[in-house]
Amino acid sequence: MDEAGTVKKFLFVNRKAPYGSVYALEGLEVVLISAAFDQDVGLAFLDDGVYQLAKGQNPKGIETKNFSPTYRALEGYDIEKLYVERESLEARGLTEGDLLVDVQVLGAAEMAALMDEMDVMISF
Amino acid sequence: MDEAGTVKKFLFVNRKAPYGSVYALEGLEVVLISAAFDQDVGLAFLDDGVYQLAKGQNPKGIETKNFSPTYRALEGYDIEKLYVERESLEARGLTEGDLLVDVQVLGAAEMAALMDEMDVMISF
Amino acid sequence: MLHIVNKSPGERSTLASCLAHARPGHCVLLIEDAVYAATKGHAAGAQVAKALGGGVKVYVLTPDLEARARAGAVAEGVVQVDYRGFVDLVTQNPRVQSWL
Amino acid sequence: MLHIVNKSPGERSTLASCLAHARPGHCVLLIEDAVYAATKGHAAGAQVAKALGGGVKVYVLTPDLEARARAGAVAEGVVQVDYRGFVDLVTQNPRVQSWL
Amino acid sequence: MKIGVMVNEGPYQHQSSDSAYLFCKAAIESGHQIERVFFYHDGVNNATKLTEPPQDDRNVVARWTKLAEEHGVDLVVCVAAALRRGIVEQNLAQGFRISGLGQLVESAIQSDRLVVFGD
Amino acid sequence: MKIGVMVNEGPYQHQSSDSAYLFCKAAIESGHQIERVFFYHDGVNNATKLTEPPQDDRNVVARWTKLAEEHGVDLVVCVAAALRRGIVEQNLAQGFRISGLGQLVESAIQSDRLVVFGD
Repeated sequence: MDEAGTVKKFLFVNRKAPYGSVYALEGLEVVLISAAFDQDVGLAFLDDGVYQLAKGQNPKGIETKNFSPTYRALEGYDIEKLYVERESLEARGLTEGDLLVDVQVLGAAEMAALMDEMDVMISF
Repeated sequence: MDEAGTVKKFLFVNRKAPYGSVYALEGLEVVLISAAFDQDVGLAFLDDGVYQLAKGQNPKGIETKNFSPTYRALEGYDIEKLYVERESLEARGLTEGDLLVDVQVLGAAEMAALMDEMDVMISF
Repeated sequence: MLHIVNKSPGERSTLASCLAHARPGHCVLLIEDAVYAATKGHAAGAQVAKALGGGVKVYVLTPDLEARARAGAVAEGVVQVDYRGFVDLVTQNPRVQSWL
Repeated sequence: MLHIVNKSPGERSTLASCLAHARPGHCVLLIEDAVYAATKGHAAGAQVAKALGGGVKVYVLTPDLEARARAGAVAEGVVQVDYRGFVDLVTQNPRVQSWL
Repeated sequence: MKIGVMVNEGPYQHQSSDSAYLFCKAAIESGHQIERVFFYHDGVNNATKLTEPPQDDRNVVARWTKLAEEHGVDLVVCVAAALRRGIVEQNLAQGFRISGLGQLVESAIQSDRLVVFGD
Repeated sequence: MKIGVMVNEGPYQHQSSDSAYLFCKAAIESGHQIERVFFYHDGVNNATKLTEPPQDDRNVVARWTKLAEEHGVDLVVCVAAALRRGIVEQNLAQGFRISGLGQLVESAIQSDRLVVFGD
């Protein structure tokens, strides 16, 4: 079967905080690879996943690599659909201004509608 | 230093459900070993840990070993202090009658007081 | 759409997050430690009942219930399935999301 | 007694369980993803404030805050410590419990 | 139907690997095709040939190998995740192969469904 | 003071192993004694010598080995947990030894404190 022309809607769903576990970092590695496949790629950040985008991360004191600049580099890979859930920000005392990239803020109902249009959802 | 005569109060704190993860099973293995050291050993079951003691477990359909009979064997190792938190049972719709061993049911405040008398607490 | 939840609502927030995004007509399958959410008398009962009332279909994996001695305590409105039923839910729904 | 919590209250129930068992005079140390609980505007703020009001001392590990860009947002009454301070809390308290 | 599977946790510690295996078996019995199981994060630890579980417990690694042999399922271990965790050719169990993350994206594109098992 | 440490999760997947290491280092710098670190559950995966993390990241396994060499810390891997997960003499990193669960109980008895790091 020739799949060369298939374009699917991918949503990478990030629900976990960075550093406490590897999911955020290794999730980002999948996102970067997906750029090579010419798919329709979006990223959703909800629940603790919104912390991945916090501006000013400095993990020197825990001797771990700061991978947050990579979110800024996504644009260069033509990955520009970053969705952040409003309720998740609010429950954590965060605003859009605390984030290191431009995002589209969606309410939970809009996020649910977005998910309902996807072909593939991969959660980390 | 001669530690031969040291007797410490150990409390093994079980807060996780069985089968979803290995903590309950491998936790029980530590408890059994501790019996050989002539220590003052107790087990606490709170939150989802109370499910470890549910009567009638049958993991055949998930092709996993049923280790729950081991809780019944603890008595033979002189491990007789099994404490279960009342609030945890109630939040899960369970009663003492649902459990496969005799236990001492404690309220959260009593559990907190018990913990405050321990020398060593190991959580799984 | 099929939502899969595998963690206990007594331990994690995944069920709550899933139900906040499940739309009428969607299916939610509870597996592994999430099966506790579908049992009678559980504190999560109200959440599950609200989802059912809102037109969400809730399924629970029987082998995981049996392992945990809760097969006799399934809450009203929740449908039990085996692994074959799990596969059917995956193929019958146009999209699948695991809430991890 | 020193209680150690390492998971975010937005993800797990460990902080709530810990605080339900912390007695006046006890110390609670928040490390790893649990540091979020000690930040201003977080939904868990009321829980932490209640513990503080009840005579529980709450500490938070600075390197974990800094990693997560939250060192500037520590809630009132919570004390920041570094790894040496973590060690001091362990040695100064007669017993230690990790809420896993 | 073609179904792709992703496994994100190692054997024994979490049930994910068990659930994924039992799902694959049921899917095959129902006449569906499991083209590939992609092991990511700690899931790569499913691929070590050095495990020796107790006699009375299931052998998670051997089960995957058998699935590959009997049903031609492609078991792919992510190379980057594997290097981080010490899974290399030297300790790789039969039936598994080490490859890149592109294999996961490809599987998602080519399969009708992708089912993720994790923690 | 004598402090015992228990590590229940593998490297990279969770922060537990990092936190435990940084705690040990600080304890030693503060003049305390870390007699033993006991690796249980997935914690046994800290002991594989086959990891090759990216150049720009920390090397969790090598750090433990260095701690053992420089400060005489006894790194003990639980044999039962290790067999389940494929950690054996063949892939055991320097500075670690495989032994029984009794070593954990002994460490708890002989230490003034036991600190557990897990998930």
